[in-house]
Formats: sequence, C-alpha cells, structure tokens
Amino acid sequence: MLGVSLVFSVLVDVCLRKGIADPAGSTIERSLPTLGFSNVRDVSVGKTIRFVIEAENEKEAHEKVESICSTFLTNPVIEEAEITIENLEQVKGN
Amino acid sequence: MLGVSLVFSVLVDVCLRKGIADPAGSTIERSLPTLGFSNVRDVSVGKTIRFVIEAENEKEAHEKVESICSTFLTNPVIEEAEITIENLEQVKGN
Amino acid sequence: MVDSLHRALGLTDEEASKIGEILQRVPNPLELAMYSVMWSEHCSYKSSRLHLSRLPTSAPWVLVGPGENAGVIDVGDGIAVAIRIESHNHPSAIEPYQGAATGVGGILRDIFTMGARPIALMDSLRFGSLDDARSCWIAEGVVSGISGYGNAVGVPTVGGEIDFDPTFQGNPLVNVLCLGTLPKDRLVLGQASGIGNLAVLLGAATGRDGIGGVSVLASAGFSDQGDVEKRPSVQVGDPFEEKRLIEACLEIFDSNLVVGIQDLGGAGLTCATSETASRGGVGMDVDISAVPQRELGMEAHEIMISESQERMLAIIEPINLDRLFEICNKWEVNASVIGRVTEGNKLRILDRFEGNVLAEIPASSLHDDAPIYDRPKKKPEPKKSVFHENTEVASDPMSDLLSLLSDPSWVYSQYDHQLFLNTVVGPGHEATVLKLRDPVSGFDTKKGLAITTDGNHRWCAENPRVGTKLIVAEGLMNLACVGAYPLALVNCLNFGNPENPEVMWQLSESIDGMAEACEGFGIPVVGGNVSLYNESSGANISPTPVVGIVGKIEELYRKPPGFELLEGNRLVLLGPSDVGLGGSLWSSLHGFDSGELIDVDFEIHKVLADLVRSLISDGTIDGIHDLSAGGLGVALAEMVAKSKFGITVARIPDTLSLFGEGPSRVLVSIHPENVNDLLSRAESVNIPTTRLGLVGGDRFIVKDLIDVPKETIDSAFVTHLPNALGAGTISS
Amino acid sequence: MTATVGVAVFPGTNCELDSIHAVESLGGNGKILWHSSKNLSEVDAVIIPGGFAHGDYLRPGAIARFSPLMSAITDFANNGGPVLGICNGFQVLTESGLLPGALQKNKGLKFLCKTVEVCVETQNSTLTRHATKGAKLSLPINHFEGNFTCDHDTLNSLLEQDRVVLRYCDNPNGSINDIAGVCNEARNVVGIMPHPERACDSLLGSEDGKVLIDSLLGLN
Ligand SMILES: Nc1ncnc2c1ncn2[C@@H]1O[C@H](COP(=O)(O)OP(=O)(O)O)[C@@H](O)[C@H]1O
Ligand SMILES: [Mg+2]
Repeated sequence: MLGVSLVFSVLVDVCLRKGIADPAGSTIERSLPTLGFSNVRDVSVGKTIRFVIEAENEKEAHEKVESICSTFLTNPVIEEAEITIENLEQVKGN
Repeated sequence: MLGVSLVFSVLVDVCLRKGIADPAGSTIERSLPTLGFSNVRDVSVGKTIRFVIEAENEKEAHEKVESICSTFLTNPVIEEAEITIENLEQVKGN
Repeated sequence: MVDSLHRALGLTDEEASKIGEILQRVPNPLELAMYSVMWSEHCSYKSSRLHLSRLPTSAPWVLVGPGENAGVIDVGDGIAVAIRIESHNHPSAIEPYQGAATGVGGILRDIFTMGARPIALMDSLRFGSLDDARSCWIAEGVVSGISGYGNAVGVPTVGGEIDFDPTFQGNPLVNVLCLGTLPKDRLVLGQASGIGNLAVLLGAATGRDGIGGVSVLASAGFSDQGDVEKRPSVQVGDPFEEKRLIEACLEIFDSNLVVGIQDLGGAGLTCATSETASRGGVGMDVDISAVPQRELGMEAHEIMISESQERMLAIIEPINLDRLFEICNKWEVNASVIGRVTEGNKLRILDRFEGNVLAEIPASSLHDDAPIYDRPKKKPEPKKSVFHENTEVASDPMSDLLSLLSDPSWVYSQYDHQLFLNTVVGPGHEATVLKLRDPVSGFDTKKGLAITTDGNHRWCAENPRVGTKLIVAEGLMNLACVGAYPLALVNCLNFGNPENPEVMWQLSESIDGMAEACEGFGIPVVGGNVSLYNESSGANISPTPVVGIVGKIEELYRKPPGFELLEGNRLVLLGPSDVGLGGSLWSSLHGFDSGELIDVDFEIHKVLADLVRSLISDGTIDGIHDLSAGGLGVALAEMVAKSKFGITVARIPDTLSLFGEGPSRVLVSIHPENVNDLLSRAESVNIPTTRLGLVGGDRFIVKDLIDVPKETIDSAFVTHLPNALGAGTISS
Repeated sequence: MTATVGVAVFPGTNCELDSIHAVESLGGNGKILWHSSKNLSEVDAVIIPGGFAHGDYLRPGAIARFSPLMSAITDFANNGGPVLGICNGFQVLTESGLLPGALQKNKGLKFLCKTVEVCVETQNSTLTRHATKGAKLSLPINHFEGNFTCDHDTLNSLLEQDRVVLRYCDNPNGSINDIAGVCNEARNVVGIMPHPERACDSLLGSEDGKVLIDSLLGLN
C-alpha cells in the first residue's frame, strides 16, 4: 500500500439489546446481597473489544470497524455495539 | 433506611492485566485476516458490568463500588478495572 | 385493522370463523392471539397430523407413545427411558449460539417433565456448504451453543451427526435428542386434575421472548402508543437456571408432590395451561398478575404467549404447597401460584383471581379443534441429470476419497460426553453405548443402552420413501454394530413449505417409508417433531427426516469393538454387493443429483443385524463399521484413520464398488483364525461375504485404484473440519 | 478405617455423584456437603468437584467462593485437611486464594472434552502420595477455562517448591509451563484440571485416576 496511513485505536462496547434476557447479569444481581452488597440493581454484563487499526482516513476507519462489528464481533439480532475511535498517530506507508 | 439517598449508574470496565495472555483477543486477531479484514492488531477482549447503586453520597458510592469490584467483579490476579460513576437522580428514602 | 387482525396473526379467514363458532361470539384480541399460536403449524401439526397417524406406535414395552412430552419405554429392572427429539432450525439460522442453546434447553424440559433425569443429549446438525462463510459462522455458533448450554446444564452430549450441503444454506437443521431414565413407577404426566388444585409456575421470569408474529397485536389496538418498538424475538438460554430447575423438579417428583407437570415451550403459558387442563378434563383460571415478569408493562397477550425459557408449570394439591416452596427455595428456583384448577372445561385468563376475565376459551379447543389439513400432494417431475453408471466422469478415486473424509471430533470434543460415568462408547463410533444404571440408586445393571441418530437428505431427495426406509435401516444396523437390539424410534421431520404440493408429497412418502420400515423391523415410533417451512430465498430444503433409535444391550461386560483395526486382521464385507450411486456422497461431490437408490430388504437386513449382534456378543470380531454415506471407500478409510495400521484390499474394481451405497452391508475386521467361523456362520444364514484384504503396513492400498501413505488418509480425515471452521486446538 | 470424603455441591455443580461413585468404588465413603452449610462435620478429606458452580457467570468460581461452605473448607485446609479441587473445583480454589494463579479460557477458545496424558511431577502432595513420579496417566479433561496462568514470581516459587503436581504431556489449553495441577505450600490442597473420577473404570476407558483418588483416601 502506498501513501500515508493513519493509526486508530478502537473501542467496541457490546451490550445485549433491550428486552433480551441477560442471565449473567441477573445471576450476579441475585448473588450480590448474599455477598453483603445491598442496594444494587439493573446489573447487566457486556463485553469490550479493543484494537488498533490502520486506515487512510477517519472515515475509512469507521467503515472498516462498523463492518467488522456487524459481521463478526456482534450479532445485531441480540447485541448492540457502540464504537469509539481515536486517531493515535500518523504512520508512513511503505 | 432513613435520610435521602442518591442513585448512581455505574460502569465497571474490566481488562486483563498487562502481561497476561488474552486468548480471546488473539483468536479474534488471528481470524480477522481470513475474514478479509487486514491491518488490525493488538486485539484485546474485556468485559463490562453496568449497574445502578444507591448510596448516601458520591463518596460512599465510590467506596461501595470499589469494594464490590476488588472482592468480586474482578480477579486481581489477572484483571484490572476502571470504574465510572454517574449521579442519576435523587430518591427519597423511606 | 381489527377485521384483518386474525390475518396479521397468521390465521386464515376459515380458521377465524371456526374460532367464532367455538366461542359463539367474536373473539377478543387476546383470545385470537392464543388461538393463533396454538393453531400454528409448529404447535398444531395441522399439515402433518393426518399423515403421522400412519406410523406404528405400539409395542408391549411402550409406556407412553406419541402425544405426551416424550415417549417412554420400559427397559427392564424397574427402569423406564424417556426419549424425544426436537428441531430448533429457524432460531438457529438467525442467532446460532442462542438458537441451538435454547433448543437443548427445550428438549431437556420435555424429558424431565416426564419425571426422568436427562442423562444424554445427541445433536443432529446440517449446514450449508463449508465454502460459504455464513454457513461456517452458523455451524460454529450452533456447536458452541450446544456446548455452552449442554455442558453447563450438566447433561452429556454423547453423539450426533454433522453434514454440510448447499441445500441447507440459510436454513440449517439443528435437531436435538434427549434421553432420560426414571423409576418405572414414577412416571409423571402433563395433566391437571382435582378441582381446587394449584398451578404453580416454576423457574425464570417471563419476558417478551419469542413473541415474534404476535407482536402485531401491540400495534393493533392493545397499546395506545403507535410507536411500539419492534421487539427482538430471540430467546437467550440460561443453563444455570435450567440446572436448578431440573434438580428442583426431580426432588419434587421424589417427594411425590405433583399431580401433573408441563414444560413451557412453544406458545408458552397458553399451551401449558390449556394442555394440562384439557388432558385432565378440567378447566383452569389463570391470574396474569401473578406471573413474575422480567420487564415492566407487559400486556396480557405478551405474558400468555411469551416463550421465555426455563419455566415449568406444576399442578399440585394446596396441601403440598409449602413443601414445594421449600424445595424451590433450596434450589433458588422461583415458584408462584398462577392458576387454579376449576370445574368445567374453560381456560379463563384473569387480571387477578376473582378479577376481570380477559379471555375465556374451552381449553381443549386450542388443541383438539385445531384444523387438520389434507394439503394437496404432487409427485415432482423426474430430474434431468440422471446419472448412468456408464457415464464418463473425470474423477480420481484417491482425491475423491480424500475429499469425502471428515472427522466429527471437531464437534464432539467441544461437548462433555462423559458426565455421569455412563459413556462406554462415546461419539465417534457407530452408535453411543451407555451403561444402564438405576436412576435412583445408581446401581449398575451391567446392561447397556445404545442410541443413534441418522438422517440422509441425499437419499431422501432421490426418493423420500426409500430414503427414509434406508435411514431407519441404518440406525438399526448402527445399533447392531454395538451389540444392541432396537426398542423405540423418535423422529424429526425437516421439510420445506407444506403449501407446496411437491413438499407435501415428500412428507407423505417419507412417513410411509418410515411406517413401512418400523413395521418391517418391529420398532414402535414413540415420539417426534415436525419442522416445516424450511426454505430460504424461495428454495425448499431437500427432505430430511432424522431418526433417533434407542436400543438395549443385554450384557455389557466389555466395550464393543469399534473402528479399530489390529495388525494381521482380515477384512471381510458382510452383506449383498448391490450398490448404486444415486443419492450418494460421491455423486453429490460431482454434482449429480440423480441415479439409482437401492431399496432395503427387511428380511435380509434383520438376519444380518442378528448375525452382527452375535459376532459382537461372543467376541468373534475385533473391529466393525457399517457401510453408509461414502460406501466402502469411506468406511475403510475411517477405520484406517482411527487405527495404527494401513490396509491392503482387493476385489473393488471400480468407482461404483468403491463409493456406491446400498443397505445391509457391514465391514468387519477379524483375526485370521476366526475367519472360517465367520464365513460359515454367514453362509448358514445366507448372508453373502467378500474377503477384501488385510490389515498391516503404513499404506492405504486398494488394488488398482488407490495407493497412498496412511498419513495422507489420517490428515485428510482430521483436518477437514478444523481447516474450514477454525482450529480450536492451539497452534503456535 | 474407611475414609469419609466430603463432596462440595454448589448450585450448578454436576460432577458430585461421579466423584462419590469413584470414592466409593475405591472403598471410601462419600458425603454431600451443601454450599450453605457452615461446617464439614467429620470428613477426612474434601473434594470440590467439577461443574459450573453458579453457572460460571462472571468468572468460574467467583460466586462460589463466598459461600459459607467455602469458609469451612478454608478452615479445614488451614488445619491441614486434604482438599482436592477438580476442574471447576480448581477454579474455586484459585478464586478463593487457597491456590495461586488463575484459570483462563483455553488458548484455542473452545471447550475441550477429551482424554489427555499427564505426567506426575511430584509424589509430595496429598493427591500423588501413592503415584510414581514421572508416571504418565491417561485422564479426561473437560473444560473451557483450564488455561492456568500466574505471574513470574508465582511460577518461580511453584517450581522452586516442587508444587507442580501434574503436567500435560501435550498441552491442550495453553497453560503456563504445561501445568495441569498445583498444590499449596503445605501440600494438602491440590487443584487439577483433569478428572480422575472419570478414569476409575476400564469399561469407561481408563483406570489411571484410581491411584490419585487412592492417595486422597490414604489407602493403598
Ligand atoms: N454433531 C455431532 N455431535 C456429536 N457427535 C457427533 C456429531 N457428528 C458426528 N458425531 C459422532 O461421530 C460418529 C460418526 O458419525 P456419522 O459419520 O454420522 O456416523 P454414521 O454415518 O455411521 O451414522 C457418531 O458416533 C456420532 O455420534
Ligand atoms: Mg451409521
């Protein structure tokens, strides 16, 4: 690849969609009082995927990440993802 | 409980400690090129736990969450957590 | 809008007017919703019921036949076995992990509902071809889902099948079988009786899961807001909840606390309440407000048809309520009294006990009055690309063989298949063999249960009647190869759109084939499941009946011989040499979709199975493999891949004899000293034999056709699935 | 005298009856210990068996370790009582700090159920007293989170103190140093990923687990 490419750091924050059962969250919630922690509710568990990606520009980075997200990292039928992208530095292409 | 208590929304972002191998991250990293996604690296996978907690004040909320985190939500041998707390609203105690 | 509400719910105009006649008034939307789910194809079997009645279902050892949650048979020693198979095809197509996981959860509930402890799962899986990325994603997800749920719920997955074919692209088949054991005198049935008895809902809270089509109600006047968000209908499985539910229910049965019990599956509470009431010939009042809800503001219809997982409905006498609560507390299982058994036959849905009546329906009308359709059938035109045995094909037997090999251990190494210390022969062999132990004391009877699942869409596409006979025959022979005789069969009929006359013809033919075979072999059908509308982008799948057969081994003192070959062994083929390439694995590799399919002769097949069982029980042979998809070539290669030695065989002159498929053929590996005994025993019952060659060396040699190092065979076998689906094992 | 082995049961545990079966087939006495009970009452050894305590939600063992039973087992262990954690039991022991390190997801990111070879690395533990150092045992594994990990200092002290009990001959899950099982400093608490209770019957494929359970029972 010729030209200058940019390096982005990406955070994908994946949650279950609203209304989808969350067994992990509710199990944690149920066990908290017996561990001595009261007044905690609405526990939900999600996952994060962090990585570094190279792209020509921010727009391309976004498109790439969105496609990775919807085809591979999440199943939109049950999950929702929030994507945060940050430009890290510029690297010289070779 | 008497007195006014506050409601906080909490996000606990759990990552593997530096130096601990991340099998999930490296599996994703390995499979991305075969799916047609190049130029992705340093993939790491973490988890999030979100919940709502009641406390007298922000300081108490922080202390509670930190204690839940270190004794329960993370395993300090391999994980570390970043905590974000937000004041949601005020509720009347009964 | 209200006029066409029934249509939006999937009811035809005739069905809607029939409901009007039953109620003798206009049904309200809640009632319509309840009928629409109960009269759906999935719950009512309206297209298949007529045909299913042709299956033979009785035998002296059958305790419960089709119609209950699971079939139950008497296996002696005071022990009964409950067995059932079910599909979860459509949910698995959109969310493979959860679709498969909840499929496992559902079939488990069918088994412990009968009072049995589930001790074994089997999965029969079919996906689009391995070069299609989405099919691979589905396959990976489904296997992980079965692994994730089955392992965590603590029931071993002890066998199954996996196949790939473009016909399943976009519409995978995920069929799961479960087997449980119970003390024969503890059979529990799904019925309510005893006026004043209580209906107690056990397990998970009810959310808006699986509401799917009925969500139209929300926009059709039930809710004032016009902008009701489109709700995802995917269900998420919670194996931990199910594990506690199993333990709690079994303890409740042990304490004799229930009158009846019913799992909540398709159509949720509507089905469970109406089914228990109508089976018991009683009515029931249901208090909607007593149902624990996972989400705020759920409507009555949502509560009544939600398919939230991990729930059971127990019918108990009020006097036992405290004991029941105690056991549920111990297992941290929620229990709420949501209904009362009433006189008469009405299922009434109330906003609270003694409150407003939201719906009032004759309970049995939801089942017994469901429509039965005799849909039109039409035999399809014969296909064009008929393959003649003399057609020239540019093919190389060696590369053909290598591409037909596939080791399913990629699948089953992800499943706990050893839990409960019963698994004598696990996945990866002809049939699974489990120790038969007393379900209460754990006492080892020194007898065994054998189970197998079999399907073959290639044969059935060729000829659904003959193809179905062949899969029953194969299941029977698989059992014989581990020394077992068959006791009962369950089936899952996976077909396309029944409104298509050709699909209907396939279904009807297949059922006739199954009936013929079950009668011919004397195997009762004790349960089944029909999955229709398996189609994607307008194309129906090939007809795919899947059968599960359970059998018994009278003396289980040693492990039956497997695929393993011992050095110096002789290889002998038992059975007729008639084979064809119609519907064969080899033909599908080369893109032929027609040819000759050899029918099974029940008498020869039974005689061969008897012979095989006797060879197993007296230890005459060292290794055995029945010939199935891929024919002799694939069977030989699989045996080599599972052993330490190569082979040299002859008398296989051509592609047809190497890859042709036909019933009643078994390959055995035997010590040279025992060969004459084998040959004379076969001759005495008129079973033809062919001496093929011997075991030894490190090459795979089929004279004049193939000569390769054994490692080539081994590596083609073991790398096939990992290469396509992701290794799973560590690679540095 | 017959040894009585207490077998811990949390909601979600599933290998408890198998463990009792193995113990009893070797002449011991098996006894269920319910997670909410506060004392062990008269047991000679404890097994924390395999399964999915509390569904393995959050992390395997994370919830189980807070149970009253685990406090009692901790006291028992601190007083020198023999404790064996098998699979999920090993995870519970690391979570509760009775054993060092942690068990992560398998490197291949798949659940693995198969029989593997492990090597006995020390005879100096409550589980391997009757085994032979260097012996190879054929034992089933059955886990998703079996990839043992710890920091360098911990690894060094495990090695220096001869506390690696079993090692994989062909590492299936990526565990550090091929570790399949470790013991505590006092050598009475042992955690292993393989399932010896599944290898006590030749009809089921292997009897190599007997020597381990025998050691725990103190018989031979
Ligand atoms: N999806 C699966 N899950 C578990 N076991 C499987 C699966 N697929 C295949 N197996 C096991 O692999 C073995 C061979 O399967 P298969 O090739 O379908 O056998 P056959 O053709 O003789 O019926 C069987 O013992 C079966 O139990
Ligand atoms: Mg077969």
